[in-house]
This record gives sequence, structure tokens and C-alpha cells, in this order.
Amino acid sequence: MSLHRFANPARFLRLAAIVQPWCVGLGALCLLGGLYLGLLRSPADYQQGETVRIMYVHVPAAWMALFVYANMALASAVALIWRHPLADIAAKNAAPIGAGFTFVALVTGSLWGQPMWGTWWVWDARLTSVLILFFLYLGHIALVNAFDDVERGARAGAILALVGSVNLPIIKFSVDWWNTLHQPASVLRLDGPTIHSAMLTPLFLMAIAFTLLFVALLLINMRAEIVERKIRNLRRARAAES
Amino acid sequence: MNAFAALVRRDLRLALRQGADAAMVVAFFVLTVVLFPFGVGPEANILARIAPGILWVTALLAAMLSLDRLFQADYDDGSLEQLVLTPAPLALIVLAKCLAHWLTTGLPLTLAAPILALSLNLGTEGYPVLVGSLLLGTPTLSLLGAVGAALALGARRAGVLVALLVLPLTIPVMIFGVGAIDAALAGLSPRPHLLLQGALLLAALPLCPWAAAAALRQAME
Amino acid sequence: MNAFAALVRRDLRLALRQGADAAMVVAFFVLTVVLFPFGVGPEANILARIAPGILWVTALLAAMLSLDRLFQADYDDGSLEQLVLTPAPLALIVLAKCLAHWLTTGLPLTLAAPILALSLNLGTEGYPVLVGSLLLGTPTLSLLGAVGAALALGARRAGVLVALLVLPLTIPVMIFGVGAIDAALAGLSPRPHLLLQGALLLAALPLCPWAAAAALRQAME
Amino acid sequence: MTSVFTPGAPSLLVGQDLGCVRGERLVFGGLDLSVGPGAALVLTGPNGSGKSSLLRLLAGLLAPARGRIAWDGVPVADDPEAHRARLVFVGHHDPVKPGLTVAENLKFWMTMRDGIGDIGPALAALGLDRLADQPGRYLSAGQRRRLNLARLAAVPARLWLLDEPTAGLDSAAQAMLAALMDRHLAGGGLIVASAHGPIGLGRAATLELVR
Amino acid sequence: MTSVFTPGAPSLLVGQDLGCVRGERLVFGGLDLSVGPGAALVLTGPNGSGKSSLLRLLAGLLAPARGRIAWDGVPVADDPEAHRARLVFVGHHDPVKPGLTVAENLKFWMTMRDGIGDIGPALAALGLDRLADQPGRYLSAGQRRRLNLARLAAVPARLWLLDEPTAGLDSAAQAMLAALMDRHLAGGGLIVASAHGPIGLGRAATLELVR
Ligand code: HEM
Ligand SMILES: Nc1ncnc2c1ncn2[C@@H]1O[C@H](COP(=O)(O)OP(=O)(O)OP(=O)(O)O)[C@@H](O)[C@H]1O
Ligand SMILES: Nc1ncnc2c1ncn2[C@@H]1O[C@H](COP(=O)(O)OP(=O)(O)OP(=O)(O)O)[C@@H](O)[C@H]1O
Ligand SMILES: [Mg+2]
Ligand SMILES: [Mg+2]
Repeated sequence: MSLHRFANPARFLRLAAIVQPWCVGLGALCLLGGLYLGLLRSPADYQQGETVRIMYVHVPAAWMALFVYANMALASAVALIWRHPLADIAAKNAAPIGAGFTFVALVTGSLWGQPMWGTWWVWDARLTSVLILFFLYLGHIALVNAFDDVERGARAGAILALVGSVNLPIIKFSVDWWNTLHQPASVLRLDGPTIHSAMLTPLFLMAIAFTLLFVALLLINMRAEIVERKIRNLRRARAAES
Repeated sequence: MNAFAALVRRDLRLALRQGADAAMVVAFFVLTVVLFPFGVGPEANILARIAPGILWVTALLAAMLSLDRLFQADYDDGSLEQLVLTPAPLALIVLAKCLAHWLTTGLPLTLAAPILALSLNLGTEGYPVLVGSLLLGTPTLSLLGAVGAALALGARRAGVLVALLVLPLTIPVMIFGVGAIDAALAGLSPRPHLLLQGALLLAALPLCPWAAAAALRQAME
Repeated sequence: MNAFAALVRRDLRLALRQGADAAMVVAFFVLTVVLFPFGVGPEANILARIAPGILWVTALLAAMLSLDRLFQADYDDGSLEQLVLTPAPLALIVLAKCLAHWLTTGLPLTLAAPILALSLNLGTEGYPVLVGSLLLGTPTLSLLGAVGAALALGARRAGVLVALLVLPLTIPVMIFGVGAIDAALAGLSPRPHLLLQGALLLAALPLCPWAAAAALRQAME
Repeated sequence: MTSVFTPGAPSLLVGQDLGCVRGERLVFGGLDLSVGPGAALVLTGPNGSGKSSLLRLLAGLLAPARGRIAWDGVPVADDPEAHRARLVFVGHHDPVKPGLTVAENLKFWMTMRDGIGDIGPALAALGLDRLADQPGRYLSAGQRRRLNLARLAAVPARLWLLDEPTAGLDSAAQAMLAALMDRHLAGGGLIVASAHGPIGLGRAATLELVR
Repeated sequence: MTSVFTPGAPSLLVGQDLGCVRGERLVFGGLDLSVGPGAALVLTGPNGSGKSSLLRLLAGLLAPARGRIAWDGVPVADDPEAHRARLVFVGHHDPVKPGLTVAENLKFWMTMRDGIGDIGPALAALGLDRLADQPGRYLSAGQRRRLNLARLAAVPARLWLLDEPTAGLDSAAQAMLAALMDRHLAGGGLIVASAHGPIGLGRAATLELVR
């Protein structure tokens, strides 16, 4: 009976089956191209040397961290307003992927920070707000998984994602201010250095690759979850009949 | 409106009769603040330097302590479903519970803070701003906390989960709170920080009860 | 003994169902530690200085956040009276619940602590002592907390008393814990502090389950 | 699924084609019911057949997976606050605060419904007058149930939704409840109640749920 | 205060001159009772008359304000652990963990009594076999009660103390419980149960408590 709510997931599943291989293929292509151009063909930075190549992973990952959260909030709004079950599932499954990108951004940033700033971590505004974003993701994941009833967890998660999306700019803004108050102006950062096109192309390729990767992962997760819910329903129905 | 007052009065009465939660909150606040001189050593200047931060962080953590119980007791004994069935808007009911929570945690914390500040050698310029920023900030904590508590209702390990949900959201409140005191100590005007704290409160005042009410309705299912 | 293992297993299962819970405690721990740089500012040397205090306060908070529910849930749903009616000695049952609590709170905290200490720039000499003192101290927190949680069940007016009695008992645990790390950082021997922590644990191990069991029996009346 | 229509002229509470899903499992579907003024509907059926779920649906605590519930022809989802104002729901739990006295407990629920009258008659209606000053913590199971039911007498409402109201009551209290329900029906009220046995509603329609 | 003596040869459970004080108020006093092997005693009386209190006294959850309780002539206070090992108590609350499945819940209570057998028959005895894998959170009120009662079938014990065991049960479950109780009595077990109506114990003595 509750399967009736997944009547259109059948259509979604069909669509996803078509889109997903394309995402994987194109994503892999962009990834290889971006890595090739970035790691082998682009110039080393005159200041930073070879370590600048971390940028090709770090920056797109950081972008994705924000992008995925925005998507999640959007999906949550759709789920809450129109009660669309697919939006629920999308928001729920986007969170771990977003957390993954955020984690990659944090780790690559740290790895970059070690040679650049001589330390793995500083309490800089941008770093700290990414860290908080990571916690928002973790809180979301924890909440969604803290209920025995899958749907209940998903809907609680949707509310949290919305509240978080209101708060995210506030956090960013407050952390920026906090930092300017406490931190001496010596924060090491490339203040918008004019980037070479030789750096820009691989950067964009990587960004596209990450986006496609995200879509592919999301589709895979969503399909798995829909199938899992179906199986559970069937099992319940059979238990009820016997 | 009648219902609002009745609910606040009931929650206050329950808190005063049993009292464990509010007392726990203040006791935790005092204990943790007192702990830091042990850790940092008794150097007055370092203590004074970190005093605003310590006071705000511990106030925040102390508020967390009682949050998971905000709706839990009412949920367990069936009072919550009756509250949901009351004709009054659910957001108003949430607001009443937040007010009662603040009166039993935020307010005592605010009152205890100056005494603790003394033990941390906070500069005299800091006191009024400390109290002011706590007065403006702790209600926001209660409001944000209500959202977390409502979301975590029926979840396992609600206590830690609530903290996990709420702490990231409360960071701006704390940043401006500490900022205000630091500004006052540095001889600057704390006004912009306090105004921002006020703005946060004004934003949270309608939004949080609404979100918490939505979450509570979910929990009834 | 069978009963002991069964109870630990049940509590662990309840806590770990779907696997997110120990992770939740660690996430909470990290989050709390992160609050302090916001409060006291990002200067590495000050952070390093208060790191032991921060880590211990957080451990205490995490323990308390989950402790008030240690018996409450079992009390509310009637499981507690059934546990009391089990042939196994009640003190053993309390001990089993403490062990499960420690395994899901104290242990993950202890394991996560070194990583957090890194972000607070704790001196390298501090690490082994940090872990050791948490290993020795967190079980005591669970045990003391159990007494508090049990007392709070039956307590009517006594709620306030409980908070004020049990919480201060955790102070020595924290002070010796912080003291041990500070001693190590200062190049002194942390041994006396650790020995004292060990003594506290040894004293708490028989006393707390006994006291908690007595309190639980009261709560049945 | 069984369905029962109470025939009668102006039918106030109507549920059409109701379906309920809990824990991702269908509890019932395609259920119709209708209760007119002065009429009572008794829900029966084995454990887990969905009596409580149906009552929660009618109270608006659960959203129906399908179908609609209407009052006087207007879907209750259109104005949930008005619906809440016209009903009293007595569930499996007794909302009694251990720290408040019996009188305080009842007074609170009365004020929440904007009643400011005297709770004395309501307490007396369920034989609780002698206990008015006892803290809720000292009540026996049946006394708690009586206190829960006393809300029926304290708060004016057209629609009573009662989930096994007699559970734990002694025969005196059951008689008091029956008298209360009779008076309610005589005044044009509506009752939907679940039960495993007779609950003192003589001429009520029955809706049997099956699993 | 009323008192009833079940006459009969070897009388296992005996209470003499029992008095109970709750909330600083005397609930009953001077109560005598005695239950022999294969016999049942049904406690009746109005709400608040002390049925639950008496059962808790017999279980050892409450200490009697006066009088003594003996098993085979030995005061149970002398060896409370042995007394706990010989009884199962079913109270007003159902000790069901929402996060554990039905089977896990029952298994747990079985292991706590050092049973390591199969829970299948006990689940079947109360018609819960189909629900074995449902989380406790999804149970209806009657299903929880059944799970609570399933402990009777899962744990071997001489003495059953049942507080309104049929509350919330449908007729099928009431029959299952009656069968279970019959078998227990036939095997020489003892039952003390409180009730507001018939609970399927045919030839049981009755102890009427008054307020
Ligand atoms: C854990 C540490 C770090 C974190 C969390 C972090 C976070 C971020 C974020 C969120 C962005 C994207 C923001 C935007 O485009 O507006 C970003 C971009 C960037 N980061 Fe990092 N970062 C870290 C460390 C570093 C380090 C050590 C460097 C190099 C010294 C670095 C260099 C850059 C550059 C060059 C960009 C692109 C800037 C732009 O697009 O304008 N980051 N980082
Ligand atoms: N926890 C308690 N503390 C103090 N007094 C209590 C407590 N529980 C019950 N009482 C009081 O003791 C008396 C007997 O209560 P008890 O629960 O034994 O009654 P009962 O016969 O089981 O009633 P019911 O039929 O309602 O279950 C009541 O008057 C009640 O007010
Ligand atoms: N909170 C819940 N979440 C999910 N499923 C539930 C929940 N409560 C009950 N159920 C399931 O819904 C079905 C109907 O439950 P409901 O409580 O409505 O039954 P009932 O007819 O009231 O039974 P009883 O006579 O035992 O009170 C049951 O199969 C139960 O397992
Ligand atoms: Mg029911
Ligand atoms: Mg009773």
C-alpha cells in the first residue's frame, strides 16, 4: 500500500538507469582530463611550487561542499512542502556525499596548509566555517539515522536542513567577523591571485568531474534506497499475510 | 494567550518542585568555570583574557544539559499529544515552553555569571556587557535548542544528538556574545555586537517555534 | 554472570543500533572542543594551555548528557522494576549499566582525545598521560553519574540536592586528570595524579554500584 | 475491511475511504464511517487491528495515507485548529504530571482549552474530589485514568475520541463514565470509542476492524 | 479490612498481618492471605484500594510497613534473591524497549533469568510469533501487553503476580492467558492476580480490598 507512494519512483528508476552511466562516463573523462592537465601539464606556482597542484582537488571539493548543501536544502523544502518522497530520499542521500566532499576539502586544505603555513590547522575564518558545515552534515546524518522509522528520520532531516540553510550564511558571516577581530591580518591566503588559464582549465574540468560524480553517487544511493524500501515492504506484506 | 500563560506557569511550577534540571545546569556552569583556573594556572592576566570565552562556552554547554528534556517528559507521558491537540497554535506552545526553559536555565546562568566572572578576574568594564550579552543571547539558545529537542524526539540517545544538532547553529550567538565583552574590555563599543545578537534573537523568535512545531507534529505520527 | 553480560549486550545494542551512536559521541566531543577557539580566540599558545581543561570538561559534559537517561528510560517503561526483580544482585546490574555507558561514552572519548589535542596544539609529552588519565577517570565519571541518576529517580524535592552532591564529586576526578597532564607538560611526573585517579576509581568501583542500588530500591517504593 | 454507515439525517463526522499506514505497513484501507449528533460508534477488533490508529486519525494526530475526514461536510484538514477545539481525545497514556496535584493537573488542561470555570464538578464526576490535593505521583493506575477522563467533564467539546476508556477503571468509575457519556450523547455530542468489551454505550453502532 | 484464608494443606505463600503505607498514608493494614500450590488468589477492590501495592509487597518491591510474608514458612526477607528467582511479576507497565525487536525483548528477559532456551513457544503462547521481528516501537497497546505476558511462558517460576493482566487484551489473547494460567496451576504453580472483572480464573479465591 505504501508502495503507491512510489508509483512514480518506477519512472525515476528508469530515468536514473539511463542517466547514471553517462554521468559516470563523462565524469571519469573530465576527471582524467583534469588530472592530466592539472598534475602534469600546468605550471608549478612561482611561490608555492608543486604543492599548488593540491588546488585541483581542494578547490572543487570545497565548492562541492557548499553546492551539495544548497541542493540538500532545496530538496528538503520540496519534501516538506509537496511531501514528495523522492525529494526526501534525495536530501537524505545527498548528505553523506556532501560530508565526503567537505571532508576532502578539509583534508586537502590541511595537507596544503602544512607546507604553506607550517601547521595543519589554523582557526581561520574560512577554515572554521567549513568545519562547521561539516558538523551540520554530520548532525543531519546522525539525525536521519537515529530513528527506527525511516520516513520519520527523513522528515526530521528535512527540517534540520532548512534551519541549517538559514543559519549557514549567518555562521559564515559571524565567523568572518570573529576572525577579523581576533586574528592578526597575517592570515596566509592567496588574495585572489590572477590565475593562469593553464590553471583555470583543469580546475574547471575537475569541478565538472566532481559535479558529475556527485550526481552519479546520488543516483546510485537513491536507487539502492528505493529498492531497499521496496524489499522491506514486500517482506512486511508477506509477514502480514502468513 | 491564556493557554500560553498556563503552560509557562505549569513548566515553572514543575521545575521549581523537582528542580533537578535547573540546579544541575547552574552547578555544571559553576563547576566548569571553576575548573579552568586549575588548568590554566592562576595567572590573573591569562584568566582575564579567556574569561569571556570561558563564560560563554560554558553557558552554552550548560544550556545543552537540560535541552533534551524540553519535550521528552511531555512526550513520554502523553502530555505532548494533548498539547498538540490544544486549539492554540503549536508554535505558541513551543514558545511558552522556550520561555519557561529560559527562565529556569538562561536566567539563572545570567545571574550567576558576574560572580563567576569575579573568580576569573574579568575587567570591571566587562560586567554590564557580560550580563547584557547573556540576556540577549541565552533566549536564542533556548529557541534553537527547542528545534533540536523537537527534532530528536523519539530518537535514541537524544541528549548527545540534540547537542550535535544545536551546537553548530548556536556558534554565531556565542561569537557575538564574546565579541561584545571583548570590545568592552578593549574600550570599544560593544553596541554592534549586541545589536547583532538582538537581530539573531528577533530572527529566531518566529522561525524556531515554527520549525519546532513542524518537528513536533512529525513526532506525533 | 549471564545476566551481567546480557544486560551489557542489551544496552550496547540499544546504543549502537544502526551504528551511529559511538560516532555521535565523538562528533559531539569534537564539536565542543571547537567551541573553545571561538570563545577564547585562536591563539595557539593559549589554546594549548587550556587544552587539558577543555578535554576534561567535555568528557564530563558528554558523560552527564547521557547519564540522566541511564535509568530514566528503564524506569519509565517498567524495565527497571523487572531488573530489580531479577535474581542477580542489583549492584551487579548497576555495574553492567555503568560498563555499557562507559563503553559507549568514555571509551570513544578517550580514543578521540589525542586527535583533538592535536588541533589544540597540546604539547607532545601530554599525549600518553592524556589518554591514561581519561582511561582512569572516565569510568569513575560513569560510576558517580550512576549514583546521581539513581538518586534523581526517587528524589522528589531532593532533585536539587542530587545535582549539588554528585556533581562536586566529579571535581577531584577532573582536577587530578588535568593535573596529570599539566604535570607531564611541565616535565614533572604525572604519577601521583594518576595514582590518585586510580584510587578514586578503586573506591568508586564497589561503593557507587552499592549506593546506586540502594537508591534504585528506594525509587521502587 | 469492514465498514459501517450510521444512517441518520445530519451526519457530522464522516470519514471516507480512509487508509492508514504505520511503520511503512498498511494497517487498514478503504474504511468509511459516519457519526451523527447524539450517536456513538464503538471500534472493536483484535490487538493491532488499528483502533488506536483510527482514533488518532480522527483526532488529526496522524495524517491519513488516503481518504478524507470531514465535519459537517468541511474537510477537517482545512481548519485543523477548529477541529482540535471541538474534540477531546483520551489515549492510552494518561497525561498526569507527578509533580502537580490532581486539581492542578486538571486545572491545567482546562486552562489550555480556555476554560476558566470550576474543576470541582469535573473531579466529582469521576469520584476524584477526595484526591484533589494529592500529587499525581501518588495515584493508582485507575485513579490516573479517572483523572484523564475527568477532562471530558471539564472541557466542553462536541466530539469525544476515547481509546479503551474503561481500562483500569473499577465498576464505580465505569458507571460514572457511562453516565457521563449518556449525558454527552443526550446533549447532541458524538463519541467514537474503542473497546475490547462492553463499555456502557448501549445503543451504539459498532465498527469491527480486522487484521 | 477484609481478610481471606485459603484453607488447604501445604500453604506456600503466606502473608500475615500485612500493612502498607504509601505516601505517608495507610493503604491497608492487618491483612492476612495464604496461597497454596495450584491455587490462585484474585484481588479485587475499587481504584486505589491497594491491589497493586499488595502485589508489589508480595514481589518484594515494597517493604511492608508491618507484618511478614513467608514462603514455605521462611520469611522471604531472609533470602530476597531466592524469592525473586521464584516469581514473575507483571505490573501496570510493559517493559518493552522500542529499539529492540519483539524477539530480542523477550530473549533479554529470559537471559536475565538465566534461561537460555527457545523463545518460540513463549511467543506462540501469546500469538506473537508473526511479530517476532517487529521493533517494540511499532507495537499496539495490546501487543505490548502480550509481550509482557509472554515472560510468563518464557521463564519458569512458581509464583505469578499479575496486576490486571487482561487490561488491553482482545478476547483471543484473554483466552491464551487463561490457558496459560490453567496450565500453570495444574503444574502446582501459584497465582495472585488483581482484576476489575473476570480474568478467566475459574475456581480462584477472592480477596476484596476496601478503601
Ligand atoms: C583545512 C583547510 C582549508 C579549508 C577548510 C579550506 C576551505 C576552502 C573553501 C571553502 C574554498 C572555496 C571557497 C570559495 O570559493 O569561495 C577554498 C578555496 C581555496 N582555497 Fe582553501 N581551504 C583550506 C586550506 C587552504 C590552503 C592551505 C590553501 C593554500 C595556501 C588554500 C587555498 C585555496 C584557494 C587558492 C582557493 C580558491 C580561491 C578562490 O576560488 O578564490 N586553502 N578553500
Ligand atoms: N507511588 C506511590 N506513592 C505513594 N502513594 C501511592 C503510590 N502509588 C499508589 N499510591 C496510593 O496508594 C493507594 C493504593 O494504590 P494502588 O496502586 O495499590 O491501588 P490499586 O488498588 O492498584 O488501584 P487501581 O485499581 O487503580 O490500580 C492509593 O490510594 C494511591 O493513592
Ligand atoms: N507508533 C507506531 N509506529 C508504527 N506502527 C505502529 C505504531 N503503533 C502501532 N503500530 C502498528 O499499527 C497497527 C495498529 O496499531 P493500533 O495501535 O492502532 O492497534 P489497536 O487496534 O489500537 O490495538 P490494541 O487493541 O492492541 O490497542 C499495529 O499492527 C501496530 O503494529
Ligand atoms: Mg490501541
Ligand atoms: Mg493497580
